[in-house]
Amino acid sequence: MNAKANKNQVTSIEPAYYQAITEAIRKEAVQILKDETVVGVVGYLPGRRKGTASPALVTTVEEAEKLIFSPACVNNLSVYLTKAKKGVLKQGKVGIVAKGCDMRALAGLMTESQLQREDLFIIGVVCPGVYGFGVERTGTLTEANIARKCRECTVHMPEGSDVAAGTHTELADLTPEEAEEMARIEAMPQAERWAFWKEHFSRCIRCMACRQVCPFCYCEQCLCDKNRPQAVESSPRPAGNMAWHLVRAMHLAGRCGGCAECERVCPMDIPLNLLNRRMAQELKELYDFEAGLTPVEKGPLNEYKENDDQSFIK
Amino acid sequence: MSRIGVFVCHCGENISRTVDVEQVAKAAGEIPGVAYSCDYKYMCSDPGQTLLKKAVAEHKLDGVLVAACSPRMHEKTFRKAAEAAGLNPYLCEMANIREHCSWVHEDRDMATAKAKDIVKLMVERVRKGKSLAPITVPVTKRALVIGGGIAGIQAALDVADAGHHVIMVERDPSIGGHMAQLSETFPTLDCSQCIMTPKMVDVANHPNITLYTYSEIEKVEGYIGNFQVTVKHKARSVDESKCTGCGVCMTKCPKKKIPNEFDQGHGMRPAIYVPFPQAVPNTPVIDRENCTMFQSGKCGVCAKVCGPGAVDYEQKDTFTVEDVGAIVVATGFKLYTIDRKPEGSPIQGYGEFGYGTIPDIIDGMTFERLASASGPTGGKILRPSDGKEPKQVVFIQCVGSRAREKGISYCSKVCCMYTAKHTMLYHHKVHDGQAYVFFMDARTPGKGYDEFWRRAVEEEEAVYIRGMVSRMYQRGDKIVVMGSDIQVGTQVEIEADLVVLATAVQPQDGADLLAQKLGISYDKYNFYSEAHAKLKPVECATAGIYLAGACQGPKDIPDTVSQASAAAAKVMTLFAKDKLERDPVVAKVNEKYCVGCFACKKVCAYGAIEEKEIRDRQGNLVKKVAYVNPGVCGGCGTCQATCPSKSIELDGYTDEQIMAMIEAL
Amino acid sequence: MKNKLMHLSNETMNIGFVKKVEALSGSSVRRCFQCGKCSAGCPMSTFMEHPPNRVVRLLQLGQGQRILAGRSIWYCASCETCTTRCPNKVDLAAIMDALRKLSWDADGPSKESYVQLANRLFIENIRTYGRQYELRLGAAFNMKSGQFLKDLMLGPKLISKGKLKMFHSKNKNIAEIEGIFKRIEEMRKKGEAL
Amino acid sequence: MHAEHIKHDFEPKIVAFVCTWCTYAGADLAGTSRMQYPSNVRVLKFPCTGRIDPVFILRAFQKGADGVLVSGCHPGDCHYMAGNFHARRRFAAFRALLSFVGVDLNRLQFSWVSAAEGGKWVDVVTELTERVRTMGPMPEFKELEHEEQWSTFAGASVDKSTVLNSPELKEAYDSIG
Amino acid sequence: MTPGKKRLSYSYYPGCSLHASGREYDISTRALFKALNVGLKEVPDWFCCGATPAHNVDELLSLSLCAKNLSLAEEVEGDLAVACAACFSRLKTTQHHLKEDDSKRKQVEVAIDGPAALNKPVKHILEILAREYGLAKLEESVKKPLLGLKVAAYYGCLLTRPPEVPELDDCEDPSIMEDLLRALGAEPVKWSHRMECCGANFTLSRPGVVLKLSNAILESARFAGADCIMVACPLCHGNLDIRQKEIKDAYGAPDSTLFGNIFGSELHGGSAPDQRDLPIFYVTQLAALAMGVASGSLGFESVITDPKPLLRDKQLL
Repeated sequence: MNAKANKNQVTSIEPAYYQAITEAIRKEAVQILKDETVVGVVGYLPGRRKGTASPALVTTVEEAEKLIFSPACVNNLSVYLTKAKKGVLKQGKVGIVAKGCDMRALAGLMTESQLQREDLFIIGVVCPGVYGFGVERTGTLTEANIARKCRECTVHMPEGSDVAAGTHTELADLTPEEAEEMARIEAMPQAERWAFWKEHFSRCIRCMACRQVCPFCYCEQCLCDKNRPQAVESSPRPAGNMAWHLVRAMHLAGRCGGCAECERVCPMDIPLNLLNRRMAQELKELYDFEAGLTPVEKGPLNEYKENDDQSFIK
Repeated sequence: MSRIGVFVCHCGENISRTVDVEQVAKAAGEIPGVAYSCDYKYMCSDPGQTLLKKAVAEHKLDGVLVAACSPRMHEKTFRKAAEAAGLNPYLCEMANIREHCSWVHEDRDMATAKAKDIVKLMVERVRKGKSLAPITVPVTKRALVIGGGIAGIQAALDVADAGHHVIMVERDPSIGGHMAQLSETFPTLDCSQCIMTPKMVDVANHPNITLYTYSEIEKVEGYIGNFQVTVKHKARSVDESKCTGCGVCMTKCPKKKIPNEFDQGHGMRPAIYVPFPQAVPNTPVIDRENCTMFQSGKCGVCAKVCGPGAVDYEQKDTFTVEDVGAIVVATGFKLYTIDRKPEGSPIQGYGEFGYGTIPDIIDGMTFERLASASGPTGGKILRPSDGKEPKQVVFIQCVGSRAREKGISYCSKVCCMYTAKHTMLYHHKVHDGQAYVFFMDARTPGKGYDEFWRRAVEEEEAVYIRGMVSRMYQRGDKIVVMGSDIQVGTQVEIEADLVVLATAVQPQDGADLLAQKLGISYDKYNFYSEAHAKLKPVECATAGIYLAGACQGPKDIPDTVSQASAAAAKVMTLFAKDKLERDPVVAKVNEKYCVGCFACKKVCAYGAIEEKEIRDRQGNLVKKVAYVNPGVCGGCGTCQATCPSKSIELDGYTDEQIMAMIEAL
Repeated sequence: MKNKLMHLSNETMNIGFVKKVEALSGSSVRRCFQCGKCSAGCPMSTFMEHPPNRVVRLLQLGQGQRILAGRSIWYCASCETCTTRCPNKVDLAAIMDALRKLSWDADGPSKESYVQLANRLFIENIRTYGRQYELRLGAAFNMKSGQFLKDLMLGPKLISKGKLKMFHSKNKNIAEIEGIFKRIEEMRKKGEAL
Repeated sequence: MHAEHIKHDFEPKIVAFVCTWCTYAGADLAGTSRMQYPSNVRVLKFPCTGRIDPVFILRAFQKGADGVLVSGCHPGDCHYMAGNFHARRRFAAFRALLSFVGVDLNRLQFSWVSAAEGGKWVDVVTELTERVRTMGPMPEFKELEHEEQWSTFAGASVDKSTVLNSPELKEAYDSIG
Repeated sequence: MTPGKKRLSYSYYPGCSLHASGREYDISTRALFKALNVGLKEVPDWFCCGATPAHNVDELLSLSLCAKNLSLAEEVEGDLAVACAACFSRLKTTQHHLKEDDSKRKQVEVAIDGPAALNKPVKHILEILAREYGLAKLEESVKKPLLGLKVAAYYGCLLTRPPEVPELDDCEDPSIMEDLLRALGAEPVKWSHRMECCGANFTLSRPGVVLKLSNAILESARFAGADCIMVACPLCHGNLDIRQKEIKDAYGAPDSTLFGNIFGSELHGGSAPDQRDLPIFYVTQLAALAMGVASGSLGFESVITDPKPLLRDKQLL
């Protein structure tokens, strides 16, 4: 958690703020490419359509000078290091632009031996938030177009990065929509909760975009693709859908950094991040664990204390 | 498995009374893949087993299920029978329709239905079963004993006498440990050194024992049967191979007034010294902290007077690596002190007793040295402050022990007995003196122990006062002891000349660090944890490492020696075979799919999982994967439940088997 | 002192009383293993018929009434020596407070009336004046206890030294004190506080 | 001890996942002591509760279990030192997840039953069986098994047979097999 | 706060005794703080803390009275300075208990009809002098060192016990008073009874108790060769000072005490036991004297066991 005293609360975040970060990222990226600290930098380039951004691996100074940061930079870039651009790490140290939620994922991946800190040069971004989906992209971030996950972000400051770009600024008075939604679901009678999730999961088409985009779904063979034995039915039918999402939530428990990419990419608008947040909340309450910005030795479900809560056990 | 045989046992009437075994057998026969089924009165009897063997041969069975009692009862029996019939024993399973069915239900229909279900589930388990071969691990028949006290000595001698080589590593310059410091021992009052020193000499002379004193364990790698231990030999500044033990260096050393640790700081020794005259080896060591040569570079007397030229100021720490198959940990204990403890320490000192600043309040071990013929007073009881003979001595038990407020809740086990012994020794040496003992309980279980304590009270005239001491302070040359006698219900004040505290037994300093090197577990006090409190009191949970003596918990000499011999017996059992054979229920890694997140490694209580590098033909690192050392794996399967991609699998309990059983529900 | 037979049964052991003591004091009674260190260090032990360790022992046996009937609890000086040195972290000083409270509530048959009287007067003084006026306290105590001559020689000396004020006034905000007393009484009446 | 022989309308399916060292042995002890308990429970033996994957519980519910019991050694008694400690955390998390998606946790019981606690095994099994019996069959996962994805199918009012009544659909469906 | 830059300043809770039997403690405290240029502002309209009698029979009342006083103290700026060891102990105990026990805190907040000020720092003047003002600075400020004065520093019960409450010093072997004495130039003696109970409030109900316990303390101080005793509690002062004559009357005869028995004859060459008058000083009296405050404004005239002969003897007057 950041010290309240140092942060700046505003009602809108203007393009100039992002521009300043963009400049800082470019400067740093150019520098580390020039002095060959890194073989490439994973960051964002402007998208083809105006107001968009797309992840990219830049390897030359010329490209690095085109890197940007804007509210459209929604993607969690950590996934590029373990999946899409996995090979690049073999060639040497890699720079990566990281928002708070990306940092969490990087820390988690380091905890799980998927990345080594010394292989990375992390350009941290003091991120005030990014766009939600289906919102108006004016270049200015406001209460109206900020993403749901960013409303309750606790990791604006990318502590643990090699350099940090930006000054701590947050939108003021954001309603915690996710927390409210979680509370609403928790307050439902049990049958209604079941109906709520059943409806959502029944829409799932098992496109696996959630898995694809998740930095933690890096298994070479997913349990849910296995057929001897088949633990989770693989066709998009309600039984398998339910099992898939429960297994995924369980596998992410204690690891998920809350980037909510799964929810963003879901074509069927299933509120997947709620499941992950619920698990995070439980692990915080039970074991005081929070996915942080630095790697830990063991995640909460890989360790134990002799006096852990067992009130549910007879 | 497509040709499974199901054998349903009546167990006399034990099963057939409530379960319709014929129906169960019939239903089993209808399960696809079951090639043969029958029922029989006593499957475990000779004819029953013959029936099974015959059926395997006749029906070419490739899997066997015996529906009978609990597998905890007869699994071994039937697996052996199956093996005799040419089947892999792990393809034979049991369905428990007795303890879990016929004995606990009375409704015949429901019990029969349940029995059928159980058989159905277990048939699936057999169907998905795999042949498993016992795991063999080579065994290096050399043992390491850490610690050269009575525990280590006993264990080392036992193993060495059995014909195996032993490496003994002792931190101090001499072996002997605490027992060498004691004056006499309960309950027989025989002289400790008289029984101890011959054993020390035996160690030194034993052809099968390599003794490393003034040495410590640096690193431990490997696993049961195959440990590689790096030993650090601290620079002694005296070449052991040259030194004849003549002792001239010690007599000529100009720096002689260094408090001797062996005498609890009450005697003096030179800077080059052996801790005590009977030390083994009798090779001196230079205490560099106190040596003028090391501190100012000016002296060198010992080197000049040493005939063989053994003194070597340039000596450096050296390291050796020892291959051993088993390790006995016998690091012993230290005594609690009442001093003020550093801030934040979980253990507290005794301010009410003056935090150790009153010179005539001593601990039990100091009293041992005072009473010992080889001690600083030549065996006379004289108090430290002024060398006078104390006429009133107060002994206080449970100092530190059983005091959760001071951070130690346990009973130190030996204090009741040694305090009784102290009162006797005192009475023997100071006839007109009076001993008082403040105690809460006299805990004297043990052969001849209670009689010993009663002797102290009845014949040796020790006054036992049931109650504790709240405060002590110096007044003049007396120590005012403010206690209570809870039986009379009054306060008691004694002006003592000497106070002896029975301080708590604590694990040695650094016990936790050694445990971390060894990969064994320890409790919150740093005592080492045995694998099972009742049935495996000598073994560590880490295979191949055994415990002896007070490092596992407070112990007296007989218990220590017993445990040491038990540890030695465990080592010999291990060494009895060339190869270690163990149950093949261990985890295996699917290297193709393992992505090296090492969650399995993090949850493995055995430290059985290592990181393995997969390289391509050019030698480039492709990835790191988990590797299970089958010699170390305990077979709990926690790794498999933890692995997200199920790339690690426990043989005998594979997902395939379990899922098949669930599918058959 | 009579040594009355202790008949132990579920009926004669008043465990409810012990639970109350534990609730009020916030300290376990059962944890005591009777080492007697409390009694050894207690400055008042010689004045008590049940030394501190025995008070705890009687509680362990559910014999609260025996404690209340005696004067031990009223001779505790609240010096906290027992609590400080107890090897088992039994907060005996708090247990003593709890026992006195329960005795006070029950208007118990304690033998020790002087200490109780002094406490009562002290608290009444607070309620009336807000602060303590020692002359009034001393005088009232002597009156009520019938020891008219107690410390007779001390009084005038102290007054002349300025240590006892002859006159005093009430606190201006005395109503607030009354409020505290009243609200505590109310809470107790409603069972919201012990 | 004679259990009453009452024929119930509903016999719940109870699945018990137990560790071999403590609870399985405890259940054995209940047997050798001839204690009586409802016959609804089907025991699956594991080396340790640490081996039990939440997926198994999920699968058991899908396969028709009305109640699931997971039982192992008391803390500190684990034959494998720490398997039950890991299981404790894993299942604490899993319970929270199930509850969040609307599963009634009364159907999922966890217990520590040692090899000496035959009586406790009987109590735990009896209590769970009777509790689930009064709750009735567990519909949630079973329904999912029989439902199809498309909302017309998911709608409760639409019967599968009526949807498949067009010959083309029926033919297509049958050919999938 | 860096000392020297900003003037130390405290709110002040004197307590009932300091307005009556312990008035010289109050007077000397104010004089000392003035001499040290440390601010001291009395909490207006404070109440009695309830002292021992209240918690003796009614913990809730005791906690409520203290909580009320703490909230009154909130009105005045600065940490709360307390001189009386009993008031200090009660106020600290209240904060400790209410922080630990939520249900009690709620009850107390009902009783005082407002929030309990649990975070107002409560400081005994000993810690203010030794730690906040600082021993080094104190030593510098000494104008008239108390050379040759052998002082038995008496802590009593409430300054250090139970250890988790006052957090003033080691509960069995404190040194704050001795450190302070050394800073003032005096010589603290090593003695055995510095933490024994004086009999406290039994002075009213059972003075016999006080005579016995206080006698042991005086005897021990004399045995250690002390010229006087330093206290930080008006109740201890009262018992040791006001009743000193009575104690001598009751226990003065030879061989009537343990110490008389064993040491009296031996150490004093068979002469009568040591019966010296021991003046009892408040810590602030000695400190103020060392700071050069005029002795007339330290309330020495209010003391029963006259300290002036001793002070004259040591050339401190």
